[in-house]
Amino acid sequence: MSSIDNLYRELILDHYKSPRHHGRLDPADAEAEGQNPLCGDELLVTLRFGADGETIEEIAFEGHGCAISQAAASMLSEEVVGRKAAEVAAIDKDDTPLVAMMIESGTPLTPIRLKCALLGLGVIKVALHKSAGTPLPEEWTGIDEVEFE
Amino acid sequence: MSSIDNLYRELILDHYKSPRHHGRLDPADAEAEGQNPLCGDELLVTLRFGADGETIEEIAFEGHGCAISQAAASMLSEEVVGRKAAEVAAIDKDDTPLVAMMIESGTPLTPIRLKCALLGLGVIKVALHKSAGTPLPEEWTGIDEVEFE
Amino acid sequence: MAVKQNVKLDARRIRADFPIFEQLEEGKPLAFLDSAVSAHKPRQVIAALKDFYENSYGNVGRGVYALAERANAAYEQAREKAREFINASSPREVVFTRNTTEGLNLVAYAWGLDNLGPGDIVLASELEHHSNFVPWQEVARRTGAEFRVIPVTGEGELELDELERLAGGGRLKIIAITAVSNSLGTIVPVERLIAFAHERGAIAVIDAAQAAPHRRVDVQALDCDFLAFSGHKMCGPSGVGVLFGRAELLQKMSPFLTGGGMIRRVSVEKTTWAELPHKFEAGTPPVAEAVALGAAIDYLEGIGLEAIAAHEHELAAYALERLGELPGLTLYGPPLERRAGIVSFNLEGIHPHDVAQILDAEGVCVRAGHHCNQPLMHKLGVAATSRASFYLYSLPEEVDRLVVGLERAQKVFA
Amino acid sequence: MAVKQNVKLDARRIRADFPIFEQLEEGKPLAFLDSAVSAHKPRQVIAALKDFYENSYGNVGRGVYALAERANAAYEQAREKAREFINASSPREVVFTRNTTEGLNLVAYAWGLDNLGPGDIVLASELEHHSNFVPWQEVARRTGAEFRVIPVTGEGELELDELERLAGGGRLKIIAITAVSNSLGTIVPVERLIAFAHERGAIAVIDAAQAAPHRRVDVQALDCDFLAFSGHKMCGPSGVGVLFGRAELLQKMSPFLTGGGMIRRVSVEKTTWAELPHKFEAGTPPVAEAVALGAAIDYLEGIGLEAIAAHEHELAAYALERLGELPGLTLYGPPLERRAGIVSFNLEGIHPHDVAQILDAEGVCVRAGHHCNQPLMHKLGVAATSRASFYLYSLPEEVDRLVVGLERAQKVFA
Ligand SMILES: Cc1ncc(COP(=O)(O)O)c(C=O)c1O
Ligand SMILES: Cc1ncc(COP(=O)(O)O)c(C=O)c1O
Repeated sequence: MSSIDNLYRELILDHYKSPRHHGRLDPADAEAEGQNPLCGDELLVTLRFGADGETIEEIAFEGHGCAISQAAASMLSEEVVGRKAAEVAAIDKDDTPLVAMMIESGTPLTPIRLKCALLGLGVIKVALHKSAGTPLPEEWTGIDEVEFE
Repeated sequence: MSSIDNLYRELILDHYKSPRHHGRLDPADAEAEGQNPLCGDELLVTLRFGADGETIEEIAFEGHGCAISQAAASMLSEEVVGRKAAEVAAIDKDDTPLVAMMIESGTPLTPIRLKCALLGLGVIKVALHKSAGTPLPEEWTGIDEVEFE
Repeated sequence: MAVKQNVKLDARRIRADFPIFEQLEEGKPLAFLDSAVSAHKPRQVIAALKDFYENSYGNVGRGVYALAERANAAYEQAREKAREFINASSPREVVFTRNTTEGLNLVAYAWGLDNLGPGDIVLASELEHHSNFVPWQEVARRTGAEFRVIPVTGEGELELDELERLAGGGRLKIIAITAVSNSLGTIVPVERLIAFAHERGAIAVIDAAQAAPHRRVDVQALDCDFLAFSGHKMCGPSGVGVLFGRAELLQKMSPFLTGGGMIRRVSVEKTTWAELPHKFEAGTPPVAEAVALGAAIDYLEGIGLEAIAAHEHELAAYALERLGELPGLTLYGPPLERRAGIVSFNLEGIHPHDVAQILDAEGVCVRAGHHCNQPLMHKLGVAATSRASFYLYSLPEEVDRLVVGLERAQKVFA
Repeated sequence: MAVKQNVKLDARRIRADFPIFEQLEEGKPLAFLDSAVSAHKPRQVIAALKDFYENSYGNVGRGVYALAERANAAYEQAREKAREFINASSPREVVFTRNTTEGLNLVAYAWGLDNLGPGDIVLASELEHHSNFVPWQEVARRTGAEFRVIPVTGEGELELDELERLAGGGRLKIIAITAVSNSLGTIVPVERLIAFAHERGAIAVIDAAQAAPHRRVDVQALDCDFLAFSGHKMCGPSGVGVLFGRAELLQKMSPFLTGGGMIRRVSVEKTTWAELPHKFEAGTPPVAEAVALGAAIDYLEGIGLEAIAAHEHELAAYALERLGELPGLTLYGPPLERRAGIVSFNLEGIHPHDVAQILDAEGVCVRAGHHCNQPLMHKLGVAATSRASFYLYSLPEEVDRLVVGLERAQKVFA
């Protein structure tokens, strides 16, 4: 299989064409927006906590971007429902579903495409940081205070 | 003769060690000061016109700098006495005594040493410009208004 | 394809000068259609760099010894080549910068901070690259001036009948405008805007990043006040650019960066500035890069800017024709007559990033993104486009390979 | 000469790496004693440049295709090398600039314009290079802050007991200080000044132009807020430098240059900035130069900064000894223990320019002038000095040739 067919495999294209958890929650307990300044991809994430105030009960994404950024966000959103804020804030990039899948297949994403694939994770972490005070990934440090109102 | 002995020949060393027209005229009809920003060499020139208001009757230099800048100024000062402001303002760099001598000897000054040798000419032209309205050499344009009080 | 000019370059021969094309990407020869971002370097330029470092390297304007004289002479000779390249009237008007961006910021800071204030208007356009947009926006913010933009049509041409309205109700102080759009290839009638600025006592700053490498630029014919371009987009090295400024304006301006090499006399009480252009070149300049830019200018002039423009025009014509045949493909930008060698497009349902990734697997390099033109993308109603851009080494068969790659992308996403 | 360290470099072998030393100047091998102005380049660095242009050239942070990924990776790898070189805690704190001068100006503008005002004190010293003097003087003028300087002793060491007085009667906001004097070689106790600044809530900016190439610099051990140095003085290419800044400060600061590559989102209404360090790298960076600087860092680390410092110390000791024997020669600067590999001097009755010219005829390159240190020259009561400065490729016999040349100068002017 060529590396292109490997990257644009059925599963990724399916998430791209039919993103899960798509939309916007209103009201929401947490919200953040983020861009990939390289390509202009944008994501808005909204989420709601369960009764314990820390378990993610519902999450929704909207925005636009390449197949990788959208599929990665969609796949990740399935992962995070039912998990605690602190746990999600600690997810390593290599453990997000799309990134992990590519590593496993032996053709990891290149650094530039990795940025696409991690936009969703970054925005979720910013949302959790703002609502639950969890730590930010280093590359987003300072961004939330400065950029997001 | 080596190029060093050619450059530091008797005549130049003599002008360096015993500069002609050295000092400062007070009062003077024209005055200007200039630096070579590369090396910090500085010259102050003062001069007086004759009764016609345009013939240089007396000139004096002071300042500090390398043998080339000081000797060139000294040699030039001998040349300009008795000449009209407009004439002096039109002197080409290659016609100043030290520069011309080096060209003739087949080892013209390098561009950086040329700047030393032309400091005197530049400062005289600025003084004439300020007092007699003669044109400035291009490299001094704008300098007089900005730099000299 | 019709031959538009009787000067004609031989792209295949030129290509042999560029070592980068000796390699294969993904087993295929490199179809590099991204020269608007940065151009590759002929061996003449690389050799000039190497030779300078090996034989003549030194700092400039400082040393008395022969090696320093040689370095200094090479640097000033490069300035003279740059002067001639844009027909500036004096080397005093040619400042070496890092790139276009720095040149434009230099003007925004050194001219803008002292000359703008509340009630003044700073006018750019929706076509501008961020580098000719954000600096004006920022200096307007700092000084209280008003930042306005000339809108563009759906085809990416300036709506010039808006000019009067935009320049009204305030004091127009400066127009900052690109000569060629990096996203759409639009050739902007900058002469008209420069004349408009001057009629109102304003100055005109031209972003020539996409013009200078590809077509003849003459600052005296244009009558512009400032003009900036980058070495790396014209076969020169990274790390060097040129800012042209009218001597009269440069002289009156405060310096931008201060430090070594740009002073006349320094003391705690008062510091004064060196003559032009050194006043605007603080610190050790990109000496070797300027020298190699001189070699790039020689290289381009040896081929001829007119021949380069004609070659790119042919390629743009061919690309518009071939791409126009693809179903589901949207082309952006003006008609061919007013377009440089740049073609932006989108494939329905496929993000440009994905398009570029699939093209890469075919050895075809295009740019995908907002091209540092977010306001323009906003106007076009897209977040990004794919863009193919041509240069003197581009070949028509690379357009064919682009089309094949796009068809493959459509298959992948079918 | 006593061996001061057990690490010892072999300058003769190192010299073979530098193509410039293959040529003869005036029929003699080059005795290059002007490395404080700019250092020569080993073939490893020149080869890195050539290789990058021939095989991996591309712009950074932009392209999706493999070539762009490769260029971007090389650029970021160079950043990582620079980070390690100065032990910054994150690559986000490492900004590529053109040179030291630009780095210092960046801080003066982007930190200074927003953080200084009337009543504030900006403190530099009489030792400073113009590049760490004039930017502070200028930003003080623009903001109404007061610019003060720490005086030096006749031997060129800071009069630190003046600190309290200078910092008093106002709000000390910033201390800008060099780690090593480029004129006199003085090693400045910057740790003490940094601690002093921090005790008073001020920040400390270190000019490491003469330190980073020659001795180990550790920004975490120093605890400085900003630190700048130049690639060209450390065997790297011209056109690239490094500014270290504490992330916390960089984050809070406005950007300096604006344009492509440093934005997050641009619109007419509002523009926001990219993450660190990209926020401070507007426009196309000196990509190839940064990559080659990475190669220079590898080269220096392969030899060891400690061994380089020890070698230069030996040469300085030998030069002080030999020059001290010449009648009519005045030496400037501190005692050997607090001196880097730099020796400034004057010959009675002979201007440094003439000294340098006569030395050049012997193939010996020294710098003559004010070394961009006019306030210091003023303090020393001279207009200029001659200066010999050493680097890893310098040899003791070059000191001997210097002495022979000086004797010749004395004969010419006798
Ligand atoms: C101490 C010091 N600071 C700053 C500079 C300026 O360096 P650059 O010209 O590379 O900006 C120099 C070098 O000339 C220097 O020696
Ligand atoms: C029209 C235009 N202006 C400005 C720039 C900025 O050029 P640089 O990144 O070399 O500063 C570019 C290139 O990206 C451009 O295309």
